[in-house]
Amino acid sequence: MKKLLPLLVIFVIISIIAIIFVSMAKDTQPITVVKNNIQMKALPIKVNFTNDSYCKMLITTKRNSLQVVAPDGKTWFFDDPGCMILWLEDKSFKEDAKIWVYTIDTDKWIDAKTAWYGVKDKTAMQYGFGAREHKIEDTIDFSEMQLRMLRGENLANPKIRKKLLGT
Amino acid sequence: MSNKTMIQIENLYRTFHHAGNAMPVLKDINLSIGQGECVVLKGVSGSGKTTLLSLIAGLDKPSSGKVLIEGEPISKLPDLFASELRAKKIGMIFQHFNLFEHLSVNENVTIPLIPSGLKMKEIHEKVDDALKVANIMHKKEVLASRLSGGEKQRTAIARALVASPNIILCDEPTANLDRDNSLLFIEILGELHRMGKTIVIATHDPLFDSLSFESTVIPMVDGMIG
Amino acid sequence: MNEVLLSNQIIVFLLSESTLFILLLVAFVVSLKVLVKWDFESFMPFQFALERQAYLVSTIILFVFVMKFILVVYFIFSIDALSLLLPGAMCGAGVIKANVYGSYLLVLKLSILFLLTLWFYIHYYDMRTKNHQWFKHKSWLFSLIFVFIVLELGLDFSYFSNIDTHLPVSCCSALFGQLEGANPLPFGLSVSLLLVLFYLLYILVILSLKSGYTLLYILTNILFVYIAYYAVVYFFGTYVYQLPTHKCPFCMLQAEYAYVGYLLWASLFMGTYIGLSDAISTLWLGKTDPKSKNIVVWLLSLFVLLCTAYVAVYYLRNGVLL
Amino acid sequence: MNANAFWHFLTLQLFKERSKHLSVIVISAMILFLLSSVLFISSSIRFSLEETLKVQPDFVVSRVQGGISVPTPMIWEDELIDIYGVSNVIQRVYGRYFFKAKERSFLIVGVDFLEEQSHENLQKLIAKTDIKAFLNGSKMLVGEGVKTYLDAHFYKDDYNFLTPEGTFEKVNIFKTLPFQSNLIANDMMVMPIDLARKILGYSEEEVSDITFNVPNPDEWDMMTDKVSALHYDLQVVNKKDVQKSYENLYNYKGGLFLILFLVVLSTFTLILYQRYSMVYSSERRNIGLLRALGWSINDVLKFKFTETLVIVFASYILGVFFAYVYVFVLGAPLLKEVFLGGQNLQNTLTFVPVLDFSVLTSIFLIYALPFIAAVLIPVWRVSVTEPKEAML
Repeated sequence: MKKLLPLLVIFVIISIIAIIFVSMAKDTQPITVVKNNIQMKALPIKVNFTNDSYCKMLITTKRNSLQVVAPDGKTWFFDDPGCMILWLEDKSFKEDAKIWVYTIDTDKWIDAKTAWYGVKDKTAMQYGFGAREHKIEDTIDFSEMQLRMLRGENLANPKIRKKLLGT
Repeated sequence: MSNKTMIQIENLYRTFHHAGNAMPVLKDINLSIGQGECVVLKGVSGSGKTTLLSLIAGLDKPSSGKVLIEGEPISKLPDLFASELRAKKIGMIFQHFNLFEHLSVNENVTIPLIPSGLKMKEIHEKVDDALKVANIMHKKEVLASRLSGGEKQRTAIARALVASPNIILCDEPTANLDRDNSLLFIEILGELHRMGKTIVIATHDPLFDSLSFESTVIPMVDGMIG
Repeated sequence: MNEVLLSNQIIVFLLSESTLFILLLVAFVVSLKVLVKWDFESFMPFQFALERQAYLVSTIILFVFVMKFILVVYFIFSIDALSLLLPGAMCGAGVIKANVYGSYLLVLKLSILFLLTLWFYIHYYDMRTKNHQWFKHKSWLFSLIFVFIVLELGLDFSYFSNIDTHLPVSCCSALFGQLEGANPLPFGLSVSLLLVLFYLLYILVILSLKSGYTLLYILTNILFVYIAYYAVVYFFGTYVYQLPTHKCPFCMLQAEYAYVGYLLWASLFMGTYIGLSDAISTLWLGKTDPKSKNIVVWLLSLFVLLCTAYVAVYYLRNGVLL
Repeated sequence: MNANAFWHFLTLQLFKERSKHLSVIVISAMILFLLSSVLFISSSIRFSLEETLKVQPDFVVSRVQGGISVPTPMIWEDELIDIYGVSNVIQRVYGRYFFKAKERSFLIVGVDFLEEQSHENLQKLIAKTDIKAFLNGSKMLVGEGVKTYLDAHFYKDDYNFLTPEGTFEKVNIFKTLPFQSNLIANDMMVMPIDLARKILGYSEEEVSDITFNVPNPDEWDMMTDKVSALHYDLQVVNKKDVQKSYENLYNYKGGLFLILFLVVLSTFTLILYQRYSMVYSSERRNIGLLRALGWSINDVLKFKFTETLVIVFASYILGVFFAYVYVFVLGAPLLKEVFLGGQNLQNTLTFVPVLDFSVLTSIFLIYALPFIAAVLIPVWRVSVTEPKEAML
């Protein structure tokens, strides 16, 4: 028994190290943040493999998803303009960030600050602001959308929802 | 009788500091006491014999020099060891008996054994043995405050003996006793001497000048051994 | 005034922490003086006075040591009770995450308990040397503990005064539920591999303890606590709650689960504290205590057994696993 | 250390020195008594409120305009019934009726006796009442306090209510329900819903509020959201909100008291510190003797701390025990008035005995910890007495 003990210890250690290494090699965590996007471009987004940084949900569709690029090239992803506004509010680079949004009318990445937002669209987190490249009836601009989001005047508020949708 | 050294004192000084004045009480004491010896430190009050006794017992700390009990230096011993040494190796008999007046004889004798971790049964046996040797068994349950001077002294002896120490230290043991009780005390002392205990007595009582058993008288004058 | 600060338990808790802090402050000042002027070889009356003052320091620390253990339990209990006041919180988990200080505070409290255990070990050995050989070791350790305690007191007050009772917090299922699509386990482990690792580490802890590979033991035990935390939250806990989606280290502290969480976490942490303290004394002072090792084996085995028992009982009763 | 001999010696010492400790125990027990009484009362009230809350409906819906409740239209009830997951939708009519004399008021509760109630106690009350006889003519059930008051004002069998229109409405007393039955509050008058409408001035289509239950607690948040979206002036309150506000209210009362109590406590610790410094300095000779007989500093510390703990526990048990008797057996005379304030009607409130673990621990911590902290330094000071003192 005395002689076996060191062997046993070594065996257990090797098994433990093996498990840890094998697991680490396989480890594939979803994307939450991408670094070094110095040009502040819109990055290709991996659907179902990227987390919204605010509500932690997986981004399941490209449409209406967003990217926030900080001046240092760090990029975060969101599945709803509402989430992005709430997340951005207390960030120091709030004013300097480049924000990309994937439109639901023209299907492409555009600057979120130039987009027009519907107020009763179906969006991932039910805030109701769907991003469009072109202005149509009943759409609002970015700053109005931001204000309404921060004030809580969106479809998540039952009284507002009743007014806009009637339910 | 073996001549193993029980108490060894080397270059011992003790100075009291009082209001900025240094008062030397013991000066350069060197002394060696073997096992089974009986030593009488004799001197007038203020000669330093009580201070010497408390240094041997580890009750006081020297200003310099060494006290060794069975070869172990005790002067800089941390408290845990010093108190263990006091508990196991040294029995003290005080001038004023120093009993807990509201406790019975039995309880007074038990006190040194409380920290020992012995079982209750062992404690009872040891206490009874000590009471028998000190000849106070018949007053076992009596409160200390109800005892006569001689009985108090015998209780104190039992307490000093209860942990079966090899060294017995007595500080003016007969100062508060009448002649008959003093003689009785010396008788018990003779008994302890026969048991092989090392005994040191600090006294100025002439009764100790000529004991019936072998003893060494060491005169002390002004903090020095004469 | 913040409603949280008016809760009876929080007032009592903060008062107790402050009282202990005042005592420790006294101990710290005395300790510094003793540490600077300490010269055990000296025969000066001053040195003897210092030796007496060292007893004051150790008395205070021992008292604090006992009270801190009670207070950590009380802290967790109060946190759990606060969950009634916070919208969204179901148990202590939500309350702890109510602001940024919570988790740090909890970790800090657990670390202080460990350091105090270690101090106790060194003190024990130091008292039993004839020259107070490790007096400086324990004094420096106490200075470190004191820094932690100052930090703790600050965090105590910042934490409780910054809980906003109007801001909804997350309940445990949101906190410990997975970041959607992500693997919350360390090293990218799957739950089954996590369990294998859990039991292997347990075996290694016992083996290294028995065979005296002290350094290996320290590393293994730390890793074991780390893995055990995840194993309890993501696997064993679900059997305590009998609900595969309920993943929380706090809910099991509640009455519905017979307060089993206290027993579970206490056995894990006490075992680790004692084991690590003994191991560090072995490496640092060359002193070891076989009795401590036995206690560690008992406590950690109790922990593993308790975890396993929940799964086993569930399986025997229902014939299936969750 | 031998436990038996140690405890024997400790008890002897404590008994011998009882006069030194007695005053401390008495003062501590008194302080603890005060503290425990207040905390017992507040935890008992809290417990009763929670119990009351348990039998109440899960949701209350009412119309709120300008922050003031106004009569709620009865059609809302039908809208609520249509929502999936909602059960026991009940309309309620209630309000305070003020008497001229002495400015007292009673709570009038209108009940639809033919419907199943969402309030459990009302449901029990209906089960116990002979409905046929009750609904035959204008009749009401009243609480004991109401009955006493009416008797004193010469209304033996009935009372003439003055409606907002200025007409008198004569209502017979059908039955008096004692407070102990727990089914009806002391100042309550229960009557058929239409009668209550007339007296309180509601129109046919109006109610005070509408209650309903949602059996699945996981749906509560969603339901609040959904119901709230029905009308712009609709306010919905659920049990959890009410519970939270109770919690805050009692934390507030208890917390304020505790903070005041801290002043007493800090004075007390200062007194303790001084007293024990004095007490222990008189023991120096004895401690020195123990040390000379071979007790280590640790042994003495242990002895003195155990002594302190005995005193702490003795006064804790005494204080808590007397507080328990005072609050739960005697009903806390005097303190009750302070806590509940002047009430509208003499309410025969009894405190339900609750021995809450957290309250007991809190009392112990807030008392024992400062106590031990205060005597710690005096204890240390006497414990390190030099054994030399025994020689003096």
